Amino acid sequence: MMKTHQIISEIEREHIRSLVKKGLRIDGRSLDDFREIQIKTGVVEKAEGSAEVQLGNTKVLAGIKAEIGPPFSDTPNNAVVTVNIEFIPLASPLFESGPPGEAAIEIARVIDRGIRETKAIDLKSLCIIPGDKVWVIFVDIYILDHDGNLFDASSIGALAALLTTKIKKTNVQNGEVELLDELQPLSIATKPISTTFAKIRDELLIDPSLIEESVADARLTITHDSDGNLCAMQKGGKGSFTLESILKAVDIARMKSEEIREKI
Amino acid sequence: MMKTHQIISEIEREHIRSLVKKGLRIDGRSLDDFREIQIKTGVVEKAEGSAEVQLGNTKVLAGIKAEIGPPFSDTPNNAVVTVNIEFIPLASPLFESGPPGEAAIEIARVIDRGIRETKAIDLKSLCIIPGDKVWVIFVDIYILDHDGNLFDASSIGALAALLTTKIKKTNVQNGEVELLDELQPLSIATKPISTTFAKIRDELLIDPSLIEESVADARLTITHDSDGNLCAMQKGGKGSFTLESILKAVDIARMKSEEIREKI
Amino acid sequence: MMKTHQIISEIEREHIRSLVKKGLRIDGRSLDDFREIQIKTGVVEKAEGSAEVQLGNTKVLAGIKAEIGPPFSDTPNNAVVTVNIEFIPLASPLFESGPPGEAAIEIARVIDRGIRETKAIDLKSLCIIPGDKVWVIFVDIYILDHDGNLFDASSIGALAALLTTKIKKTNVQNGEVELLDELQPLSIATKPISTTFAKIRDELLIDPSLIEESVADARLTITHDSDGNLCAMQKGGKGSFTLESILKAVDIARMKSEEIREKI
Amino acid sequence: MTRINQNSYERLIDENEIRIDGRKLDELRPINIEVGILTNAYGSALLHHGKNKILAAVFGPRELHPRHLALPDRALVRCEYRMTTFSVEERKSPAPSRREIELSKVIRESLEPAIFTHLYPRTSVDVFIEVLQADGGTRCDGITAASTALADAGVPLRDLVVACAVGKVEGHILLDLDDIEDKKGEADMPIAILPRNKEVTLLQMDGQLSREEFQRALDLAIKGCEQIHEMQKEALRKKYSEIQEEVLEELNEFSEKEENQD
Amino acid sequence: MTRINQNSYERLIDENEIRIDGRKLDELRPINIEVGILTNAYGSALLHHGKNKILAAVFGPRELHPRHLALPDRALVRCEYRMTTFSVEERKSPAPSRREIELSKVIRESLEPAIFTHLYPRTSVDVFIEVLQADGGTRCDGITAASTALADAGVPLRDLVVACAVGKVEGHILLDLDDIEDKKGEADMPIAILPRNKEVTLLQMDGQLSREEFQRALDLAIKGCEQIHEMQKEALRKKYSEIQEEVLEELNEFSEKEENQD
Amino acid sequence: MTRINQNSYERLIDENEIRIDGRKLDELRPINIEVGILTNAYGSALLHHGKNKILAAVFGPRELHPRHLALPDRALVRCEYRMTTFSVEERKSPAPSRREIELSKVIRESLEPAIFTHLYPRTSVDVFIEVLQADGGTRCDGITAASTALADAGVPLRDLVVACAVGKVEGHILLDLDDIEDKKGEADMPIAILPRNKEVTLLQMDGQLSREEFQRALDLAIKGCEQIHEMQKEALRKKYSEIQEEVLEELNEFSEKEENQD
Repeated sequence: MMKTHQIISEIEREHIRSLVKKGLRIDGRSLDDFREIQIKTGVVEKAEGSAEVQLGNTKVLAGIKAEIGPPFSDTPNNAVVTVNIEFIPLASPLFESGPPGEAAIEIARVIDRGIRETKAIDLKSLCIIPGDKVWVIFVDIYILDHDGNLFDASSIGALAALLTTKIKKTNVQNGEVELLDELQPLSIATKPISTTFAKIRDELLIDPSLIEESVADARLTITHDSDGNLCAMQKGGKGSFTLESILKAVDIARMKSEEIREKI
Repeated sequence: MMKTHQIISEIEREHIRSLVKKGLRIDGRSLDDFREIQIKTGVVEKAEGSAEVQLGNTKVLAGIKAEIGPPFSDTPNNAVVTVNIEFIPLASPLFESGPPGEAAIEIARVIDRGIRETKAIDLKSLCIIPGDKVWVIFVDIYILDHDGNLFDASSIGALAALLTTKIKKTNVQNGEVELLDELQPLSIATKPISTTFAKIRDELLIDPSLIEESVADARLTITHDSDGNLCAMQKGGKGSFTLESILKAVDIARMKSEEIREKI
Repeated sequence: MMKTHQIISEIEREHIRSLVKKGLRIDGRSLDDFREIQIKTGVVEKAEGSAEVQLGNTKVLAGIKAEIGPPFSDTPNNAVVTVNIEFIPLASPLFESGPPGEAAIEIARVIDRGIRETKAIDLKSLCIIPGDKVWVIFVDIYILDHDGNLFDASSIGALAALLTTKIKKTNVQNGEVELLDELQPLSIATKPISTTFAKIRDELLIDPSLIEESVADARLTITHDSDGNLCAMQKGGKGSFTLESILKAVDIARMKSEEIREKI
Repeated sequence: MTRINQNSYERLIDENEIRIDGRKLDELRPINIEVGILTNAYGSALLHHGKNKILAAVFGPRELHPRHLALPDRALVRCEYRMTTFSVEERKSPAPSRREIELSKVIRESLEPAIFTHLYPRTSVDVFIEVLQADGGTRCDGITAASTALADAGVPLRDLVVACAVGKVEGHILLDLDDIEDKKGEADMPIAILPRNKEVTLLQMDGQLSREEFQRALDLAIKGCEQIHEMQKEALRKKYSEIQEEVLEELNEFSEKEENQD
Repeated sequence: MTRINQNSYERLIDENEIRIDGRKLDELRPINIEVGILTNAYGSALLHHGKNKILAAVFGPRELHPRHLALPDRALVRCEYRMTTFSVEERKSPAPSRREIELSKVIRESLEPAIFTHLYPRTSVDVFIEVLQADGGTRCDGITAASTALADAGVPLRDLVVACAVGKVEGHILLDLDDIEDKKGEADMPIAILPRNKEVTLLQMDGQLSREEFQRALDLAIKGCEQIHEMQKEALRKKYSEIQEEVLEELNEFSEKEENQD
Repeated sequence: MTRINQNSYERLIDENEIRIDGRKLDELRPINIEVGILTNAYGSALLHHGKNKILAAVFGPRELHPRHLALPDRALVRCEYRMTTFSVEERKSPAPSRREIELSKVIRESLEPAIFTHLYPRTSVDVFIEVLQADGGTRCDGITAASTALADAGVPLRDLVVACAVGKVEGHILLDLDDIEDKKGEADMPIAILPRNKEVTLLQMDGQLSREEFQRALDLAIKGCEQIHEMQKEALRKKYSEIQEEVLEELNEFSEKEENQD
């Protein structure tokens, strides 16, 4: 009855390592293949926007809610965007209940910066009363099934959900905000797409599965915007990267980001 | 020196079970006897209302505080009622310090719904400025000595405290609230009384003591209002109830609720 | 490689105890000697005031921040002062991450009461709009290296930081607060100085080091204001003091407080 | 803090006893159950019921952490009922609310009577329910989905557990209240049963019901549960169509044998 | 956030040195102590003192959880001082405040000198104090109640601990400040002693006292403690009236013997 | 909630490519490193860099609590990056922010490649970084200070780790951004390397960089790191001036030997 989950033998790990040396992977992919990506949007009608993303067996659900609230005092004319990721124990025996841990916070903050720094969302257009009332956009991402590369699955989910988000138009009279029935889509200026690499035995492979992540020494996530510019990078894991491997990864990531952008 | 507390032997448990089969109980009660109920009100003068309830050796203290605060946005003309139960470690070696656990939260929410759904308190009469300022009524219940049936002891305590609660009258001028010295009682429309059953060996018995609870398979709390209508039910514990036993319990609970209502 | 930290043998403890009996201390001080005190102020330019205090090897950093916020409702014309102490794990293997524990809270509250009860800061002068907006003064103290007597090091740090604090002048027009570039020092009415005693084998010694604290039965902190009046006392530890020893300690503390006050 | 349109005081049930969404008084909302949709969980089920979308996953029986919680004579059943932040009109905080804590408890207590916990001493059976979208009756759907996921995980069960809510709205006893009926109605009663012997494993009630109304509501709830139970079985059959007959028969035989041994 | 009437600047002490509640400067508020009123606790005491109502309960010596806290050579004394939400004018949050955490610490440290902890290594003695109503001096009453509960629990004690507060109000040194005297006074000094040898186990002071005033205040506090100590003993005697003489004598003998062995 | 003067839209870089604080595009702010300034820590370093003041302390290798976290084959490296409440313009809450949690993780992962963790199985190496004052680039300074403190603690290292940030401001690629350049610039890229072999152990980037700009920024960062590395070594040399040659040579020999064994 009891299944043996996530117990990876050293033989299996060694197998993965030796395959990678030959440019091969345990699931038959080449080193720079993504797994199949499926994106369904509008899956949660009560959310202002939503998307379910499958990346192989990894499954995430992103939902967008919008509320009216105060702006940050240093950006009084801008909407507020908040990204939050929940690693719920339903998704993996590796996850525990409780507030987000460092791994979830890291991904959330990279996506958050990606949205903010690329000016992907026109935040000024979501200001209602400057300095007083703006739209607060919550991007909440739930991991539903964890088979590796939560970085890319989550960032694709966030972007796909934002692209389908519609919020109510508003009317301001005498400082009072009236919510209208008419909806407006978010104005999205660019589509940042991330590509995550795992380093195994000095080789880089993209979109690592969970078992590959368990063998990897380090991780590198590289995000490009719609113009092909770099817009975010984040190294993780207890290993290091050579300068050459980083430059090579940047070039691969740019190509991959264009392929994926087409699908969203 | 060291007392042996709450260590109940399997022999003792078996004894309770076999007694119940014969319609008997370890403390001499019949299956549908409550323990002696003592209610003292006005025991905490600094509270707007208070009551100490003893149910056999179970002792609880309920206190009411009233503050002015904002209403919920979906009920702008209604006062807010909040019920909170503290299982303090002073009352039992079974209790630990910290925020309320699931057992305390369950009772608090059942009492809370009981007050809200029966419209026991006239919440509209406690609205001061619609949509802006209403009375917020805090019902806080402390368990002081735990000998079983905290559900009924707590709900009697809450009701008795509310029935003696007096809050300040208010005067509103230019949107400013003035607190007057004159006091007004809460307007209580109905008196919901709960009766809790424990199921031991397919028999139901009411007002279980702590030792009986430790043997019971399941719990059923049934609350009636002053008109004899059902107003709340809550099943607990890892067992189940037959439809027949539920219907029978409803009838017994109705009779018991009338007896107890007389005492409050 | 691994150092043996803070493991104090019973022989060492016994040595300290027998020295104290003869009026001697392990570091050569007499029973009523403070360790060398060094105070550097203005060390954190981004803080409104700051001071680094060294008391032997004990090192603390106090910083003052000022914000505009609401007053307490029972003191609508007074600024708010909040004292907080962080025992960060950088300072000692005895400290753990997380919110302040009882030892840090005790010191913070004694310093807090010391400032409040002696009216050391003219809180009325920091009221901006009575009942609505006042300066909120945060006194945050970080222990950087722990070698005993955190009570005195912290209170000296707090006082030295407050004495160098400058906050912006304000201008109020139509209920709006404008922050001016001009700075004003806090108005400090008195300089409360604490002297902490440790009791070892019925002897009292002042400014205990960490190793002495580990041997001590009890602690007594006595604070005098600039006029030589007692303004705060706090006993700690699981021992007791005779009436005579308390009176003697009060007299010593008064002398010591004058010596230290000169240095600030 | 929910944004209910204060103006919508239209009646919820018309003169022909038809509800606002077109249902009859004793009619369920459409239900769809998919089984085994997650790869990490030992068993899983996704339940669509009206606008409700409920995902349940089971991990276990498995080694229990922390170990001191282990029970010497049976498996520890644990349950977490949670709502996504975007499942409701107004964004919910991700921190568990008092409501979620209470519901986790009563759902666990509604499932435990069905599980042969004594077969797996010192282990845990962990049930996770995530409400992806909520429109009334989510605790019942959580129970139905969770017991289906337990069966999918192969956890030995006395019976499936199936739940639905009944209530009183504008004087009528109704089956399967949606959110607006729940909020505006006079009474709400979620109930869970073991369908084979009609033992009640969840019973909650709020509002106002006479003795007679209560009995009618109880009867109606049983009928609703029986209908949903068919869909549960169908969903499990669909997944295990090849080994359908064997599995269900084995399950039944096993349950009866165990029941007799109890 | 307390609602104090800002207009009440009447004097607290009149020209005849009579306080606002009619007491003399060196007069205690009425005190009543009941012992053994809880059934689960090993020992308990309920103290009424003016408007203060303080309940103390002791559990232990008992096995300690978590075990790694156990001390090899003595019992671990733990203490929680808490106020009910409704014990004060403005509702208190149920979460422990910084004040409650500090007071729990100093109360524990005031009780520990009285307890023969080395007789019960590896156990805990847990003291719980619940302030049901507060009107000034609750930490002192908590200590007095707790040490009475310790005696009721049969925990071997060197002596009872007894506490009261003194202070300075409008220039006078006063015994046993109530809330308004505490808030408006110039100094407040709670103190606890072991009455037999006058050892001080709690000493806190805030405000402004000259050396001479401090000494007068200290003397007055001792007198107050001695009066309260009589009531403590009386309450214990009342409960154990039948075995009164034996118990107290034994306690004294035992304490002296242990004291000599120390 | 930071109070940035909204009117200061002056340019940050003038026509002579001089920055607002007088630096050239590829110029570091002044740096000073002191080693071994704390007595309790196994090793420590205080780094002044422009207005940044960063204190780092290392405890370990030492016995690990709680024990179940121990790794059988290597030391567990833990890291806490924290800012004092008064290190920034607007007072920071003492509770760790999401930013501090993320930075603690990436800093730990930037240091771990340098540490011979397998020499100390079942122990922990605990790195604490406290930002006493912050003005841009504190994560980099935290890494530089922490690796210096690791060396001071005698923890065997493959190499020191050294970090600095580069970025794009008004179209220019700049070395070592301060706070205002970071906030107003078009891109920010903190990077850490092992200077001997130029392996990258931290790499983050936000903003907008073309492929060509990225490569230029990377080159500039390496140059900055190399300069800071000299100061690191100098600070360690200063402390250990007497035994200078031996220590560094030993360290190098040891590292190479270990590297070969890897």
